Amino acid sequence: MTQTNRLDGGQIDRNTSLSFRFDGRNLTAHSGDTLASALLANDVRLIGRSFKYHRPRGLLTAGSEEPNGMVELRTGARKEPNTRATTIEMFDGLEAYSQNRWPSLKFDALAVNDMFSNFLSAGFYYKTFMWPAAFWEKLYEPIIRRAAGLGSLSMEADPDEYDKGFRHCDLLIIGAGPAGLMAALTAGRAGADVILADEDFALGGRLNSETFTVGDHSASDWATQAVAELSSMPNVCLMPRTTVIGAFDHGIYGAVERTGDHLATLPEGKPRQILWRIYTQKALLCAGATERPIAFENNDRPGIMMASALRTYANRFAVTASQRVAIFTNNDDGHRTAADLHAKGVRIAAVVDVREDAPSSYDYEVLKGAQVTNTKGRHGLSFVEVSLPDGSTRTLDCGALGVSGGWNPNVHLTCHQRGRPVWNEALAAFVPGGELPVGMSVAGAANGIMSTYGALQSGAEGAAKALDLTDALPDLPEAEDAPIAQTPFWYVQGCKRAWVDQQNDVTVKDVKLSYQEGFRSVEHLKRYTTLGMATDQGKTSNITGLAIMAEVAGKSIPEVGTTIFRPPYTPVPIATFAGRMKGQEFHPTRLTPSHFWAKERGAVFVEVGNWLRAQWFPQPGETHWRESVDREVRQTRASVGVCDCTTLGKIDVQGTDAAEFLNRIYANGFAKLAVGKTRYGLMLREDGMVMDDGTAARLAEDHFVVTTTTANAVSVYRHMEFVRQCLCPDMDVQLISTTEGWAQYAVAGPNARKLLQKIVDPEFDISNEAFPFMACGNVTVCGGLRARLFRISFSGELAYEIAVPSRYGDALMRRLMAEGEEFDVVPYGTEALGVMRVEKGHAAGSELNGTTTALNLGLGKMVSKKKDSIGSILSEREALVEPDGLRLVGIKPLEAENKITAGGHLMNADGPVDAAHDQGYVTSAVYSPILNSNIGLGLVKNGSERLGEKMRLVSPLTNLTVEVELVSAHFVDPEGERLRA
Amino acid sequence: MRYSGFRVIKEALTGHKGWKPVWREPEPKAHYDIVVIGGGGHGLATAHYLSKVYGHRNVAVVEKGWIGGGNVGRNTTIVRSNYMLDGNEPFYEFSMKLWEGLEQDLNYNAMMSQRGIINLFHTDGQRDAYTRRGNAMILNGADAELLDADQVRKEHPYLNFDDARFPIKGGLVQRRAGTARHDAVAWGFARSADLHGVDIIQNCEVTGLRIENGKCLGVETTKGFIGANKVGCAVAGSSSRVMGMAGMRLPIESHVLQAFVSEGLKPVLPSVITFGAGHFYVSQSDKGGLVFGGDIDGYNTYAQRGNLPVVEDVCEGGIALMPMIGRARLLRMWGGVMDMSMDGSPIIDRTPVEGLYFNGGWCYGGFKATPASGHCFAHLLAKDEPHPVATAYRLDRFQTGRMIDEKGVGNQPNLH
Amino acid sequence: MIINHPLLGPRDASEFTYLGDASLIDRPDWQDENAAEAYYEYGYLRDNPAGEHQELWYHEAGDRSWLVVTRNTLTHEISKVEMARDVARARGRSK
Amino acid sequence: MSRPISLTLKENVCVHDLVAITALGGTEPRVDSLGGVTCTETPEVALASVAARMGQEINATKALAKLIDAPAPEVGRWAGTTVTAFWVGQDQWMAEAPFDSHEDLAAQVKATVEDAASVTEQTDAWARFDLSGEGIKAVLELLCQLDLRKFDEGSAARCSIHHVGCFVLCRSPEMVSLYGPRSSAGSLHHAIVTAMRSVQ
Repeated sequence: MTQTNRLDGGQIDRNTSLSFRFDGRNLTAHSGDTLASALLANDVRLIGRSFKYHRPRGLLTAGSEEPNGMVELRTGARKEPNTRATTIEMFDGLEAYSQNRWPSLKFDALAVNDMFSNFLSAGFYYKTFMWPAAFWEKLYEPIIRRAAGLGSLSMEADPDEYDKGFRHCDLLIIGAGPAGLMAALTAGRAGADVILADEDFALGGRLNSETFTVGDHSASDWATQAVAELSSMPNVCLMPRTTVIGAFDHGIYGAVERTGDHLATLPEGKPRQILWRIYTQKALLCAGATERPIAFENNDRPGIMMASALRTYANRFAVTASQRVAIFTNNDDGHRTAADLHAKGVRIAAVVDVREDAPSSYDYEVLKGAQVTNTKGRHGLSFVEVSLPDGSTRTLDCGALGVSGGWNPNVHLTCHQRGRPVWNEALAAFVPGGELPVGMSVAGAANGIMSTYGALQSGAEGAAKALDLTDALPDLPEAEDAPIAQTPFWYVQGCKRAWVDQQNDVTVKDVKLSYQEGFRSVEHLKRYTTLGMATDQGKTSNITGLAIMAEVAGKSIPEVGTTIFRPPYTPVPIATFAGRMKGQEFHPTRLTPSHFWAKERGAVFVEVGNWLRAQWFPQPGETHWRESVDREVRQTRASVGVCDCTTLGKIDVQGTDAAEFLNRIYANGFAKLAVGKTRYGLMLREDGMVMDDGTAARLAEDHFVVTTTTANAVSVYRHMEFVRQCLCPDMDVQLISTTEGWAQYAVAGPNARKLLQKIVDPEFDISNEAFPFMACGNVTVCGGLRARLFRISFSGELAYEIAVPSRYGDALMRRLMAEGEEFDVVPYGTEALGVMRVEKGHAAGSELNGTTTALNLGLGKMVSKKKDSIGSILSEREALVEPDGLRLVGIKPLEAENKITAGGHLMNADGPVDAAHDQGYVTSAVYSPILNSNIGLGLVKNGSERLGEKMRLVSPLTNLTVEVELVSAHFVDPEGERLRA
Repeated sequence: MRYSGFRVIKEALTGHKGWKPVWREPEPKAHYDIVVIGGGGHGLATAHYLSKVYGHRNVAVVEKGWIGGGNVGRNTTIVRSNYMLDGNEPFYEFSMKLWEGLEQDLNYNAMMSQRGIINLFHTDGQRDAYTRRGNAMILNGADAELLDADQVRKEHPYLNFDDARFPIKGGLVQRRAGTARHDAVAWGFARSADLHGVDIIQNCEVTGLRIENGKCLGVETTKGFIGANKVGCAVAGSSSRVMGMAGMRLPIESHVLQAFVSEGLKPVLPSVITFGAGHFYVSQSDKGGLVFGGDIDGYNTYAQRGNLPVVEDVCEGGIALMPMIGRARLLRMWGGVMDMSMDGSPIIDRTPVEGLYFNGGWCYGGFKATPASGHCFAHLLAKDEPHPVATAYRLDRFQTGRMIDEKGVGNQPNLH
Repeated sequence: MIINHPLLGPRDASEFTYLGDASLIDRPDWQDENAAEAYYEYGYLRDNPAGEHQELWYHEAGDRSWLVVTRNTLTHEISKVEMARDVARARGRSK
Repeated sequence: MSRPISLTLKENVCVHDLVAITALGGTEPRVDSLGGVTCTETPEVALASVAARMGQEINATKALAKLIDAPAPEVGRWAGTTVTAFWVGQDQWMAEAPFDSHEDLAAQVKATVEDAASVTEQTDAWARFDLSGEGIKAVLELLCQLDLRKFDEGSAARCSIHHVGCFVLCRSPEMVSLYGPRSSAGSLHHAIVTAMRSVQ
């Protein structure tokens, strides 16, 4: 099909012909087109359906403010709903589909809503659908939900890549129209680092849409030359296709660069979009202005568009919406459109100007003091009815109507912090005012300066002022400088259905009803009618709605107020904010030095924070994880096992006050710990709850190595720095994390020493006498490699932890396995570790849940009263020391094979089962292959005094009730003989 | 005027001329039995229950701006009662029951939609914690279900099961949970309170509390002094500012919580979903927008706006959990100022000042609590004793060590 | 936000971890006879001003220093940034 | 014949027979080249942190200067010759030296600074990637928040790359060194290579 509405001229490349599809129809376009201009060129006016009444909708604008012309772009997993046809840069093979219609765009079943529109007035749903109560969920809401929404998602994962980046500059210029280009030239020539960003793929803004001249050039040629000069400057960064979406605190701007949306397919590894965080002391907003409509009867038909948009389509894209066009305006700008279209051979049915004193034209008829009172045309405009001053009416045949109600400055970014726009009477519009974001200034039409020369001038001045440039401003080219005065004309009186917000179907009547029902503050109006809540965020409707509210309230517009604009300026794909942080890369993955060895051994891994830890090591023939774990536990307790505990936090504490420092951060004492010894340390938060536990090994008078749990390594280090810098600023103590530097392995079991003696160099005596329980020190292994040895035990067995520099961890683990063969050594994972610590009754993560005190955990005696340590005072509060408070106990089912559940609650042996009679809960539950029984740990009211008591463990969530007995938490070797062996 | 489908039809046929303002615009009287400071959800709900349940009609609600402009006007609309601790669960379950009958109670359709909520878990430790919580819910008379990964996949096939950094291991579900139309909640309570005689006074900022010999006599406002036998403060977000007028320091910090909404989409999400390995929760509104949020920005602020790092953090969580929303566009972001309390739980209590009562510290759990908060605060104001389900929300609990700390992060508000 | 680090100059706030009111530096004397009351107020009560606020930030992804930042909670304007250690000393803290 | 556990680091170089692996898990360093930028895993470096003792700041600075044969680096800078050092915090530096000649760098540093500073071995706490080529600015722009206009030769900064805390050192206009925590080397490497592919 040929492009019947294509005109001469324009800034499209007629040598390249692109083919695209809309709703399955094959159509052609040129590069330089948008989907919108291409559709118009092919005489496609009907593009979508409105949100509520499913009225036929076409294009209203030629820019990102478009409320109506939305499509589903691309197909499959790349389907992109609600995409504005006006912002889609044409590419060969583009596919788009209309949305929010069924079964087809022309025949939409839900268009029936339009017939009942009178019943679907603003907020009607708050007043009905209440009876019978059950029907809301089952009937009404599902219907509403299906009808609502616009486009649909593919439900497939987005296959594209997205990047995030950072840029810095002296001046960020937002918008590359006359003001922005002039500002960039001024700042760039002065040598400043400039970023010039514009949402359009062609820089120039309105200059590309107008026929007048700048200097001796056409407006668009001048823009092209300016861009050429700017791109030759190394200190200027031009960012077309980049929308500055928000102004955030302290000069940080969010900007979205669409690097791939204009391509049929993305090159491998290239991002579709980039989220830039732009850091700048100064920003100059040159975002231009948006033309505002006039509301009148049936003003929403396809073909009824903004006058300036018709001009853009004609001058930039060489397209007319129809061969026969009428204009409805309240200002001279509407006449510009008529003149430009006429000059391009488009038939002007008439210019309808509400002003009695409107300018005349020799080229076409001007109906002065006239108003458009109605329009006709089912799927597109066919004619408009005009009422003349003398009361008579005229009918104008036309396929398009250009509407111009004046211009609203694009103040959006000035409101992103605390700024409130102020009403400018002469312009009859809001202009930036109040508190702008620090460092931001505004130039050109965005600041209410509507002439081209004024824009050029304020752009140059704005840049100079922002950068404190002293040298003279560059000479400005001559350009149109028509004074602008607007007499507002918001809507045609007496109309029945005149659209204010076209996407959400909010009419003049809805606004008036909102007032009638008491929803009179702007925020109430917005929320009650949904005015301005659509995907265009009311760029073409908010001010009009406000004006109507002001009129019915008998107030001035500023008295009624303004709704403030929030980021983003235009909608941004959620994936763009996520960038590369998705899938496996969502968070960094931390691997231990022997990870690759464990992988070879077929280990099953588990996420612990960002770490991957071996959970268990399945052997051939083992079908259930329990078999592997039971074996690992049995073999460790019977002979020897090795566990990678590199992930434990390690903090190097040095300085002459190191011991005193540990005294402060630990509840128990460290001052007297001998060099060469290790001690268990209990750390409280200042509120008295247990924060973390670990060990501190004294390697020298002034040198400790502290361990933390894997989960709390970061927060404990932060806490220690807080105490060091903020509470004890004069202590001589230095901290640094060494978690990553050392690969550390627990070697546990009766044969642990025998195995280590084959690893540790012979000159080091690690016999029980020379290296007793809780000893520590530096040794060398495997013929001279420096290592650290700690005789500590989490499993309750004779155990050591040995640490070597990380790069040798893999080799040491392999060596331990090789040397351990004679002892049938077994590597064990976190599951076996967990089983053994429960058997031993050690509290861990699930007991240290942030709400337990030392007393709760049976460690009350560790909290020294004789020294100043974090948390000791608040841990004494009355409720925290109540005798019937929770205490840690062991839990054993009466029938060994009965499973018990962590998270189950404990109830007395008899009596009601409900929250009021809750006695406590199970924190940890495992199967002990040593005791051949399920066992657990729990926190029970006054538990330590109730050992031997029978209770009911209930977990209604998992349909479980088990009879259990409270026992000592130390299931295995309560005297601790093994670990001292 | 009663609302009903018939009424809507009747008005439609007679040009909608009969619709009256939903609330009056009265001038303040010199004195009320009870003045409630704050025309947000909780203040309006308090007025509704005071007048309808406890028979107090000589009541005023004073609001510095427009009613419903507090956090009830800017939240993610989630209603649930899936709490773990004894101090909380009975209260939120009470609230849930009030939600379930709210439309009929108010004769206003707040579009309470019991679509369910699922809290996903990704580790055994999380599973155990959710098991404990789910059991607590059931033992308190609420509903809860534990799903394994396969069951989750059946209900939410579009979640990331194949390329997840933190694989989904299951979820805790509360079927009765859901969402409600947040603005309508405020308007419904306001309309009912107004119908029961309560004066709702907008654009009336409280500038001071008149306190003599330890007794609160009323409030100084931009519309003059308003006397009252009792003054109830329900201004979460600004609690420290208002109670500061009574010389009180609170166990509260003000923080901003950002929320986000996408462009309208055809239905994709069947329920509310909460990610367990990142800061992201989401539901879909009746209009089709994905309404989502995450963590607070984390620094003290009274500004109703946040910053980019949290926006990115939330979206990273969203894409990690449900990569199919990647091409849905974020339409609007906003921030609400939260009363972040020292244990993450609220306060509904008398104060050392006679006749002055306090309701606040709601953190980001305020919306779901709206009916119960209003009911319990009304009970306290009317009877001078706490409602049975709100006895734990005492002001002095931090002094006695009776914190209600669901998260177990202690006295650091920005971690709750 | 951007925090102007006394040593490193302007740094993105996302590199920092926030703790809260700088009064957390003023940890009470554990042997004071009113220690319980003092610690309750220290641990739980906050001025939470709408305006200038002195607060503690930790340069977690930076030089690990704790800073006292004076920031307006209405405008987010930062008027002063100090090393917390210096502030602590100035407030009389030592060991 | 056995002797008691030594409590000082062994000072002779190692003669053990354990084979080291790189942070990425190989026995040989990983090298990736894309569009004029090369990323090289660089394991042959020894590191030791130096933190001045309270009241010993001046002595520590002097000792460090002696060690690196140059004035101790100022805030945000690195300096030195064979042994170099970069600033990591107030009165705190990280010393760098070739691994083969300085595997026991911490011991060597401690011998120099004696009681003026606390010294901690950091050699294997960090994975290093050297980024070279004309395009590195475009790569760094996607990775970290540094103001590259001010990040000249001799600069050393800490920053966050894809949620991984790193040190970045500018060796020359066309070469930077990135230090990331060893356990996250894989994620950091992926981030770097992804950025290289994105801008190539």
